[in-house]
Amino acid sequence: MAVKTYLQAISDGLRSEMQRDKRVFIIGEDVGVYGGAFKVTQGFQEEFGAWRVIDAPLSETAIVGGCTGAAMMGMRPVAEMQFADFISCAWDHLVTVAAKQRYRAGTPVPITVRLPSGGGFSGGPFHSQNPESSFAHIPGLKVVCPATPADAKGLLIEAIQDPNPVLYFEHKHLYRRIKDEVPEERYTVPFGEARMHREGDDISLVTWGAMVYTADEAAQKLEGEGISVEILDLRTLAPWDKEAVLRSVEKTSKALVLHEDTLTGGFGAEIAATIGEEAFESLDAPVRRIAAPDTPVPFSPPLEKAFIPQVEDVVAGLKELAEY
Amino acid sequence: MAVKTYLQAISDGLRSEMQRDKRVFIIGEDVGVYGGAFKVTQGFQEEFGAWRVIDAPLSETAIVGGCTGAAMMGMRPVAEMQFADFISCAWDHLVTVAAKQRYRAGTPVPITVRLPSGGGFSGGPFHSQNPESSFAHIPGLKVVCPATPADAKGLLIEAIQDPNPVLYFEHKHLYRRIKDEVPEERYTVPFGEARMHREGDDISLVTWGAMVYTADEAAQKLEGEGISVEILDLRTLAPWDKEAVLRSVEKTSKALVLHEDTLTGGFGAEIAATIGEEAFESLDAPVRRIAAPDTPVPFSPPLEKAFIPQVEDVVAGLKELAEY
Amino acid sequence: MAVAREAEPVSSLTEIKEAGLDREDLLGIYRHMLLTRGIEERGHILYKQGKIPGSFYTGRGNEAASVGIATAMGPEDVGTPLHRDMGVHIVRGVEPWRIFAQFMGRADGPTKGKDGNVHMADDRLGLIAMVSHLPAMLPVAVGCALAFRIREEKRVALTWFGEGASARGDTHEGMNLAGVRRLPVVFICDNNQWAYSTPTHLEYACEHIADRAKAYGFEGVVVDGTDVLAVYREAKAAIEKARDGGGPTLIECLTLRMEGHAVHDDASYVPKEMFEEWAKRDPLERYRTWLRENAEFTDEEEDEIRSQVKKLLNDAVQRADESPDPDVDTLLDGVYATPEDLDTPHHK
Amino acid sequence: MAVAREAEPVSSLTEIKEAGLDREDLLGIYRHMLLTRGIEERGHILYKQGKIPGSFYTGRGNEAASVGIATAMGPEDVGTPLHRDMGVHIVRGVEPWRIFAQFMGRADGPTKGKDGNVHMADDRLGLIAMVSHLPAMLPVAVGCALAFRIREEKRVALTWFGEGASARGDTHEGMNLAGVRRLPVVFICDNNQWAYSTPTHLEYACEHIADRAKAYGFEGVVVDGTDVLAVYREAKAAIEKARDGGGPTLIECLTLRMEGHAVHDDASYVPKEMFEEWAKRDPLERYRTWLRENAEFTDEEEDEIRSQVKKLLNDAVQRADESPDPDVDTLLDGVYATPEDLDTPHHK
Ligand SMILES: Cc1ncc(C[n+]2csc(CCOP(=O)(O)OP(=O)(O)O)c2C)c(N)n1
Ligand SMILES: Cc1ncc(C[n+]2csc(CCOP(=O)(O)OP(=O)(O)O)c2C)c(N)n1
Ligand SMILES: [Mg+2]
Ligand SMILES: [Mg+2]
Repeated sequence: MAVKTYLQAISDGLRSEMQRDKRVFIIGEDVGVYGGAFKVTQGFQEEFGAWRVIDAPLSETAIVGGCTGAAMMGMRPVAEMQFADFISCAWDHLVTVAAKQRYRAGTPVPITVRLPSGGGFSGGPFHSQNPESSFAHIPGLKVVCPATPADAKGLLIEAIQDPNPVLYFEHKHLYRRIKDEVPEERYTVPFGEARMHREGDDISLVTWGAMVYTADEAAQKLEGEGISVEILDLRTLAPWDKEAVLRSVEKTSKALVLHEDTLTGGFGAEIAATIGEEAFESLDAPVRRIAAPDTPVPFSPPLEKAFIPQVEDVVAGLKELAEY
Repeated sequence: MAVKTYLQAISDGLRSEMQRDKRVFIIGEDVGVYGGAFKVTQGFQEEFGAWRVIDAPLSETAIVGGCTGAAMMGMRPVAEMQFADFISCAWDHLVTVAAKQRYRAGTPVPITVRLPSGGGFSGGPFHSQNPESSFAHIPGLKVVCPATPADAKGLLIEAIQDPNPVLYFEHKHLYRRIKDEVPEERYTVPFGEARMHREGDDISLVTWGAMVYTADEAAQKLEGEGISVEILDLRTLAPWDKEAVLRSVEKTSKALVLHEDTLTGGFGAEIAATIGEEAFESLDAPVRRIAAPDTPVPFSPPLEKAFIPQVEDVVAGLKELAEY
Repeated sequence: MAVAREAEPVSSLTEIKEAGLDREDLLGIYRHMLLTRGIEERGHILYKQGKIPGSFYTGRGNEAASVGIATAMGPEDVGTPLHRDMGVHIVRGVEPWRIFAQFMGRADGPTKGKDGNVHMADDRLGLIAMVSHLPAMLPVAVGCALAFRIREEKRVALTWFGEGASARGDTHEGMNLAGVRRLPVVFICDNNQWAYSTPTHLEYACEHIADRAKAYGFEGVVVDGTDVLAVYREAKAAIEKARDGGGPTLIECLTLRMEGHAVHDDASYVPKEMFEEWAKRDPLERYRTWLRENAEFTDEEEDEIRSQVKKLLNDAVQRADESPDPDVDTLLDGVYATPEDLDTPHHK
Repeated sequence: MAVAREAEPVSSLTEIKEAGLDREDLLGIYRHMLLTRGIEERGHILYKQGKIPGSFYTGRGNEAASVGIATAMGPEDVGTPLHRDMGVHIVRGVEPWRIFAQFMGRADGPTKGKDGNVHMADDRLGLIAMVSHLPAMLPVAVGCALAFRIREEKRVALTWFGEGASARGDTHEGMNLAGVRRLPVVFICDNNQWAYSTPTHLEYACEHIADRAKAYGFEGVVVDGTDVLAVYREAKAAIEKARDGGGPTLIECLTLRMEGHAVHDDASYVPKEMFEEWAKRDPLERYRTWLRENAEFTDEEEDEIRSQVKKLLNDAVQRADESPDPDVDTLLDGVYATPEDLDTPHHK
């Protein structure tokens, strides 16, 4: 199997869906001639033409609202936000129209919004955010956060074929840093099924996105100390795989939830609350949450490092749990 | 002390601040000549003139963005959303500018946004929402949800004098239904201090807004059955009074969190997760959450009734906990 | 200094025949306008009877504008009408009893009780249900037009917005995208001079909303929204222009909102004389006179249409009232679409 | 068919004196332009040396526009400059070393390492720090103007936006509110012909962005953004008009973005000839020639200014580099303002 970067896997998945399905088109700022700020759609306009790879005006509302209308007319739009942060400018269209149209009026809105998210390279407060929790709270939206190249491809194809609005968060810090085997053929990864990233017996660590790798490093460090950590990569937050999480916690009896988004009201709270409610009798320790502190994402490298959960933070949290 | 409706208390609080402090002005759709969709600012334009009670164009972004600028120039703007639901149109300005300007650039943004929220009268999906959880997740914003007339006045004055952006959710279903004593003089209710609505020994019920009354009815019903429920009215979600909640749970050893917003990723998750994490050793039962199901707010009365948590739902939840 | 063209009234039967309407169409228009008003009047009664939960909005005074535009739409065209545009639903053929069921929140309303008021549409008739947030459906309609353009279909999207909603960013982003890409979309401003209690000079500072079309690179036209035939003719021209690749048009229909913003509002902020003046230009009355003067409209014809409409409404109210409340078990249904939902011709 | 007025170049020393600038001001402008370019050139070097984290943006080609506008501002006026408007910070008097410290994310940058790039401002100088989201600061500036209007102060707010950002709803809502209420605000469109890789015809479909002013009930003017004196004159007129209660003006400064969108972008999508053509109109060179031809600008004067600026920059880079990284303990500081933060003259 070919080894590909996370970014290449996204690009490949998108290209193959566009080749297979004429209803799929992409619209966003600078996605055409320039190939996108991160070059995910490089070469696409040559291949598919300017009406399937559309350079939009600087108009997030028109992009997302426009995708909604096109989807209602039978297209399968894929919108690219230049950075996930800018989705705040289309919040209304997602929560008001796309999320509710099926329930209210019976009209499906099969759109995919691609959101380059996450920090780690001094992007500052507006090019580093992880706004997935905000959307995971809105009934009617689906939220996807792949961590591996193979999932990035399979989940993107699933997002495009899903009959609902899907927010697809692609973590910028994984784009070129993470490489792995990706099947050539078309495949989908179903929503709502966590990936067992690493099996273990002592503590369940539930996470997603770039934090999977932070978790993994922490787990490796603790291996030597005889602490066996099971890592579940949720892959999708809406829907999220409650069963897999509860199953794991019932086995290990301890849980840590880790995310890069800020702590208070982050989606980790939902997971921790659910574990606390539904696995109460299995728990041998409080469910711990590790997340970014409740501040905007700072720019300066030392501040940003202190902001994003680091391997040491996770190691410390796991140890605390192990000793509990 | 005079007895006033919740609505009158809000109106009085706002008027007295405008009389006291020339920097305070109000801007919103139809707040002037018409006195606001709910008549909170009735008579204000006559009293304060058209430049302190400003009928804005139908432009939530200009209203909130404009308040941000005016606040930076030393004013104390109060924006009225016609319904809380329409704040989705100003999401970007709140999370991008108002919430982050102090941290990034040192500039305080003392604005108050008044948000008539909540369901119970067939307002349908766009005139019934309780979007407070979405904002409580954003560092830099404060979120206020008064339940009583006295708190409505005191928290509004506190919101206006607070040097930060404050989202003030006023529950429409309480406007004219709830009457109580309200002091005539100026006073403030501090943020982050829960109100002990009812003392009890067996279960802690944590809630806010209109659900305080649902909780109260449920507690009364259970009194006869020998179940003693303590009700904490949080009053503000950001900041929220963790200490008071933990103190109560340490006493009762059981907790139920109740809110009108939808369940998954709602702010109840944060509270439940925190109790689970910090009062783990005190808990004799899982922390239960009761909230609206994960759907838009339906219009038809029987559907809406099934959607909004009812006294019976709370009674059932409390009984389950009591029997645990 | 106006920038947009101001449309003339339609002068004769010949002129309107050239614009594509024969005498039967003309009577159909009258019937649709009568039905539009009748539905809203009945709705008002139902509301007073306590049969309509929540609030209740009408488009009284806007019947010519909504019917005129919709009459000009082709069968494959799509539209996103708003709360003053009942006539669009009527012309596209929604059954009146379903509308009453919608008002009453019943299981047979187009939204099955999930939403209320005219927040509804039958997508099989080429309409898309509005949301409250104004004018969020405008960029959505632009997206429909984008789909038509991508697939090189000769279809047009129509979208409505009030002069109040013209102040929102959605209006701008949608029109700008449509202008830049010359998409087949027609924008209709229902300028009824009030946005709730807010008068036009507090919503915009140019002379006509239609003047703004130039800012987006296309044409604007102001039309008397009480003149159904002038509205029809302008809409027809704009729609066919869009269909032929000529890009968008912005049509501003000038009317007065003849009632309060919604049923609870007595509109005391509207000067009485304004109502009096515009009452003289009642769109139904005006059209009736035109038909009599230009199309030999007889008493018998009028009586027949009136009694047909009356019966239709009586039956509709009754049938709607027989529709049950939605089953509480449907509360959780349909938040997410299933693949089968996409099993429509559109989505192949 | 253009709607906006197209501004003429400034012809003589007499004319510019009438517009309020004496010879010393003119040399000051040159110095500010030189400093503006110098800071960005040094920034580029620092970036290549790995001393600037994240990305790096410049306003090369926009020095005349940013300096010209800012020179016309009064001391009590406020502004929300963007990422191509370094000249505004310079004219208002921010110390260059603080800008370098900002670029490098150091503790002495105006944002103390919390934000980067030109996402900064010193509010004591009447400037407000931009956010990334374009053009969110535009409605904020309108709000500043609203405060001035409410308090009946004779102050003006200035706000910048790119021709790309003109497509966003914020532009529309802000301008509309300003037009309706005739607020004292001047809108400046930095039209540098590219929005990242997107050319103007994909961002707007009218001839000039300034044409849109009419849609909001005020005047628009297009000015050659490489001509600092024409920019100054137009800005001065617009600012004083606003100050005198004449309402907003939209000034469009036409330039070319002379580099990539940011340091990583080679701008290969921009036709070479375009760069060549606009290189001939380099704002600094152009102004230098004007000074020589119209104001007897001597070699000695020029040398002196150049060496002053050079020394200033050398010192500034060094001082900035001595500034420490922010203390990690400051991570949690300042998310919320305290009452003491409001202890400023503004907030009494
Ligand atoms: C974004 C948004 N803000 C506020 C409202 C509340 N609201 C409902 S109708 C209305 C007035 C609309 O005026 P206009 O656009 O002129 O339409 P009209 O009702 O006059 O037909 C307002 C403010 C809304 N629906 N959407
Ligand atoms: C709302 C928003 N969407 C996307 C971006 C990403 N972005 C940064 S600069 C830019 C191009 C801006 O073009 P223009 O407004 O012409 O300003 P210029 O950079 O050319 O000065 C884009 C798309 C942004 N900053 N804000
Ligand atoms: Mg109106
Ligand atoms: Mg540009």
